[in-house]
Amino acid sequence: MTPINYYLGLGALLFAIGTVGVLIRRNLIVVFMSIELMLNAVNLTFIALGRAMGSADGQVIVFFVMIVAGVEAAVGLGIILAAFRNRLTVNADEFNLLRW
Amino acid sequence: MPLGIFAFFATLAVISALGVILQRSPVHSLLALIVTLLCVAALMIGLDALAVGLLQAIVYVGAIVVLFLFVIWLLNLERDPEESGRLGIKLLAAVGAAALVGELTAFLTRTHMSQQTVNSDYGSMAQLAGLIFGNYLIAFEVTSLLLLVAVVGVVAVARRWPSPRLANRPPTLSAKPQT
Amino acid sequence: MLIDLIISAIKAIFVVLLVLNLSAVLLWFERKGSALIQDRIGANRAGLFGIGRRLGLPNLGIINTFIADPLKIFTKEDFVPDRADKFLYTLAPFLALFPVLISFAPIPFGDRLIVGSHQIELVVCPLTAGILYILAALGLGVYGAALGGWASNNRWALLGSVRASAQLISYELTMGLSIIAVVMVYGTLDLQEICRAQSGTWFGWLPKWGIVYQPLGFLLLLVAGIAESRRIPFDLPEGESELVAGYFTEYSGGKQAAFMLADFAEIVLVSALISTLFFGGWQVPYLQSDGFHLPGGTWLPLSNPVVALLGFVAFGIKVVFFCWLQILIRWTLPRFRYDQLMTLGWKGLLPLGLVNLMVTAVAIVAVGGSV
Amino acid sequence: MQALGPLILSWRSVLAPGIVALTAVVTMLVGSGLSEDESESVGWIALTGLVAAAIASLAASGDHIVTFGGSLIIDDYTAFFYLLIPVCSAVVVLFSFDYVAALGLPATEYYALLLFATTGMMLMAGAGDLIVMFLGLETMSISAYVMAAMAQRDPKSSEAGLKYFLLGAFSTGFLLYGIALLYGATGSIKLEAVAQMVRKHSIALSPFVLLGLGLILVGFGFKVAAAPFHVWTPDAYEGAPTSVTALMAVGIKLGAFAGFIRVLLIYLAPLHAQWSGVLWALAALSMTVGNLAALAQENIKRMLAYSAIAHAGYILVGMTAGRSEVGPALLYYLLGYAFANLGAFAVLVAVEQAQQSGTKLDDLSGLARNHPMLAAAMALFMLSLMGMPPLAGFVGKFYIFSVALESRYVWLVIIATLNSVVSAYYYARVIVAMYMREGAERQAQTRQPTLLFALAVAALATVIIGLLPHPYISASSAAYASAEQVLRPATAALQTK
Repeated sequence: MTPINYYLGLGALLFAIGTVGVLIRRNLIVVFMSIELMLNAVNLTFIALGRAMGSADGQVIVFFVMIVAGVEAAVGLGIILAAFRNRLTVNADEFNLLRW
Repeated sequence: MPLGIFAFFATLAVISALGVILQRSPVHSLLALIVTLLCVAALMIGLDALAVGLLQAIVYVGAIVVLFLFVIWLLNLERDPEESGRLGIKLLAAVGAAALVGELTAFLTRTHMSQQTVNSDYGSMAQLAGLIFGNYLIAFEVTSLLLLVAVVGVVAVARRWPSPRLANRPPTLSAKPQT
Repeated sequence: MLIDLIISAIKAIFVVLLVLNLSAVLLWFERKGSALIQDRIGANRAGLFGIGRRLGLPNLGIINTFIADPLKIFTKEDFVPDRADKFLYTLAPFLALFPVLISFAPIPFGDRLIVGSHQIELVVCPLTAGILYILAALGLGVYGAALGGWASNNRWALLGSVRASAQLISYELTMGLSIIAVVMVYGTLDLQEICRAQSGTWFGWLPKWGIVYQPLGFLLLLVAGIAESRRIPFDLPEGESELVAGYFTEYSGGKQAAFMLADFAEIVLVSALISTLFFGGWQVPYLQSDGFHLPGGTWLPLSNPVVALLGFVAFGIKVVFFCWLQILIRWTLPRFRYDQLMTLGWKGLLPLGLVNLMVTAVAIVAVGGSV
Repeated sequence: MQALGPLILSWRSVLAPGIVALTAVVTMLVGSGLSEDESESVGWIALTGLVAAAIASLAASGDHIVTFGGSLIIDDYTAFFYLLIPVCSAVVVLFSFDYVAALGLPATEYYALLLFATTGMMLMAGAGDLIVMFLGLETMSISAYVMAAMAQRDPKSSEAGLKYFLLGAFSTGFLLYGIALLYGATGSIKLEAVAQMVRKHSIALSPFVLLGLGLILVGFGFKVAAAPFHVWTPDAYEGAPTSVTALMAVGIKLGAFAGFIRVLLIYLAPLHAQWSGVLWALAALSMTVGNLAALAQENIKRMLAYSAIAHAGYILVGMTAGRSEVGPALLYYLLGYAFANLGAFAVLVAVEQAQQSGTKLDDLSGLARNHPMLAAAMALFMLSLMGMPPLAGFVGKFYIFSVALESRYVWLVIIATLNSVVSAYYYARVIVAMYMREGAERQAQTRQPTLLFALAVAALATVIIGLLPHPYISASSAAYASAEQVLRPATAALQTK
């Protein structure tokens, strides 16, 4: 049996990779994918912790998180699409109308 | 889940996660994301969360990532250009990554968790349904609101308004010629 | 332990071979069937040194379909278009074929078989969440079509990909809804359990099959299933007359064969699902684990291997029948327009599926529990 | 959780948010049947629903009861926000009517999303477990992302929506991870169970709890726009349509703080020693960054964004103190802040329409001559935000600072006071521009009764809450006390064991 710690560690590592992706990438779509990666790492953490305690609450929470992720994906991609129509780019650096 | 199988999926998940953030082509990133998601699903199943692991595959891989693919097609994204400089952000990312890796070591060293034995119906659809329609009823109802928000929101933001009334309108109030 | 492993491996190989062979048979069905409908002779080339002709047998095109064509297709040049995404181009056919093949795992093809001290469930992988597994595998199937067209770097192929993926995820909803209604009726996600629950009869003669509970669900699954396998009248992703072959236009040789196999395997999958969920799967009317119990009260005792074999044959007949039905539909109906396809999916089938679900739920509550 | 007793299902806890959510659905249904020009009238439906919800909020008041298996809480704290949030949204609706038409926003979607956002805010206030709080937060945030990006033809709007969305989703990840770790440490996401576990000292200092706490602080910090997690705020506030900015500056802040205060000050109070330091830094940074950056702004929406960051800082000063005396002060402060901000944005909406102009400081030049009423109202709101006695802003600030002083956060209060002095400069700039600078002659345009009514409500509230603070302070005290009451029987039960 694999100790739960390993799962938690993997979750933390994936979360870190997602965070780094958000910070270093300029392509908005890839940035958004990195955010999905972070959410997934959290999902894995929830499941692992739930398993450690033998409670199914963690799984139910993951169920809700998935719905949130789906909603975020739909709305977020819609917003990216709207932004693209106005500026014809998905490079984060070129969204610079608003700045002081 | 035996350690060997865990190691396999975990390694694959990390490699493909790195693939998501390091590859230049969005479609390749997407493919790497799919692999990561499936690995995570497999690990979930390894943690006795069969239903949720499969739902992960259905919802994420079968629906959410396809949305990404559509948008990539729609925007006709090719390979990203090589990224230049921006040392500040990269430094920040490095610091953030270091902090998170510190957290990781904290996990691996300072916690002691073992898997408890669970009933055979642990993670079954019936058990989940019992919880969702019991303790988590309100949360479940709120998710239906969230889905409505998604439907309305996407229509509001992504639909091209066909009406001439709007087409003739200047983009902002201040852009109107001052008569 | 080892013996279990061997049994599992045998079951898996058996099912995969069965599906692949059935796909080849379907190709022949398709040729002969279309010919029948269009009043032609159909495949009749490539006899074996003229032996059949000399014996006065009609040339049914069997060698043509089963030996000559595969030989031809696998020996063709494996062509990769210039500026294609080589990696994804190579990967896509496997992404198309693999999910379809693995989705047969939880579908039972027979009842228990008792060999010595071993009780063998005639299903590759008995899963308590089998239906979710199938839906997940079908969800993966989108990527073969989607990435194949994209990687070819051909605009018609990409158009086929876009159409295919939009169509697949749209009709997956209807498919899911109709399956969920069945799940609610039987109260389980395990396909073997669902099959078992369909044994017995009403009034002594009407087999207790799912179709009786879920007639609308059956129709929805049939339509959505045909759409999932991208066949006429929903074949817009391939649309021979407009897109050449849709997302696999650029493919040749073995890779093209993989795409075509995936398509036929998907037909088999849809048929297997329909038979399992609505027509009792391996259930033979009046046959129980100890033999036939005919309506008149006569009992025809049979031994376990015979019962298992009969079940397997019954399942095979049902699957082949629904494959045949799909081929019949394919050669009878014209193609939809794409907006009609989407309208049918979202404004026709989806609301119907929801209504079906609602009615089922209310009925279950009224009766007081699932079957 | 079995520990919390049997599953109580109480309609009282869901009545007010339920009304808002149902109204949203009705709005969608009615709106879809109307033509584009008629559809603006669905605003009245939204308004009716919000008023009804505000009235229905009374149902949620009373003693502390946990319902729906710990998902929702009935108490005066919940009722306080169930009342305040719909009222604020109703004011936003009041000044949205003509603005939505003028910008050409799709009215049905606009009002439906506004109502959904309101539902989310209310759920955050009434949530009894972290997952409902999270879902409420998402409902309100996602609606707000869309509303910010809604003016499709304005590139600034979609850019604002984009930045708001990406950073919001990013912060969601942190918040969720924090919740996960807290769940791992305490075995539950029900706030009461979490609080009970946290009281045990052995768990309180495990790395899980500390990391979880930190990540939750980051997540909430993003949502309440506290520095250094504020980078999205100015852009989102400036680019979004002004009425949406009002909702973001008021409603979302209210919702986020309602949840934040409940989680941190009440349920995680035993960890005060752990989080107060972080909050101290957040508060000091928010005030300083907000006020200094606001000095340089030429766009009033952007200035108000930085001002909102600064105000988040003031509220965090109070939270840092973390004593139960500070709770009423925070609620009272939120009350004053909400109406002053609503009023300011209402004036901006009016100015934008009346003058067909933007929201630059220059656009307000000479407002006192062109629209004396608007100018007077704006001056009032600026003075209140500045903290000028006897307005609501002053009383609230004074109240918070004095509690913080009592708790010996002297340096923090000094920083806060210095910041208040600095802030006077940029608020005064607006007044100076309106009254002492000559602007272009602009003809007055339509007078909208609804907008004027909204202005009147905001102005009256700002004045009355400031001049006669006692009923409001006692209401805040009652609300906070009722929320705090949860811990006493629980601790008693724990001790008897």
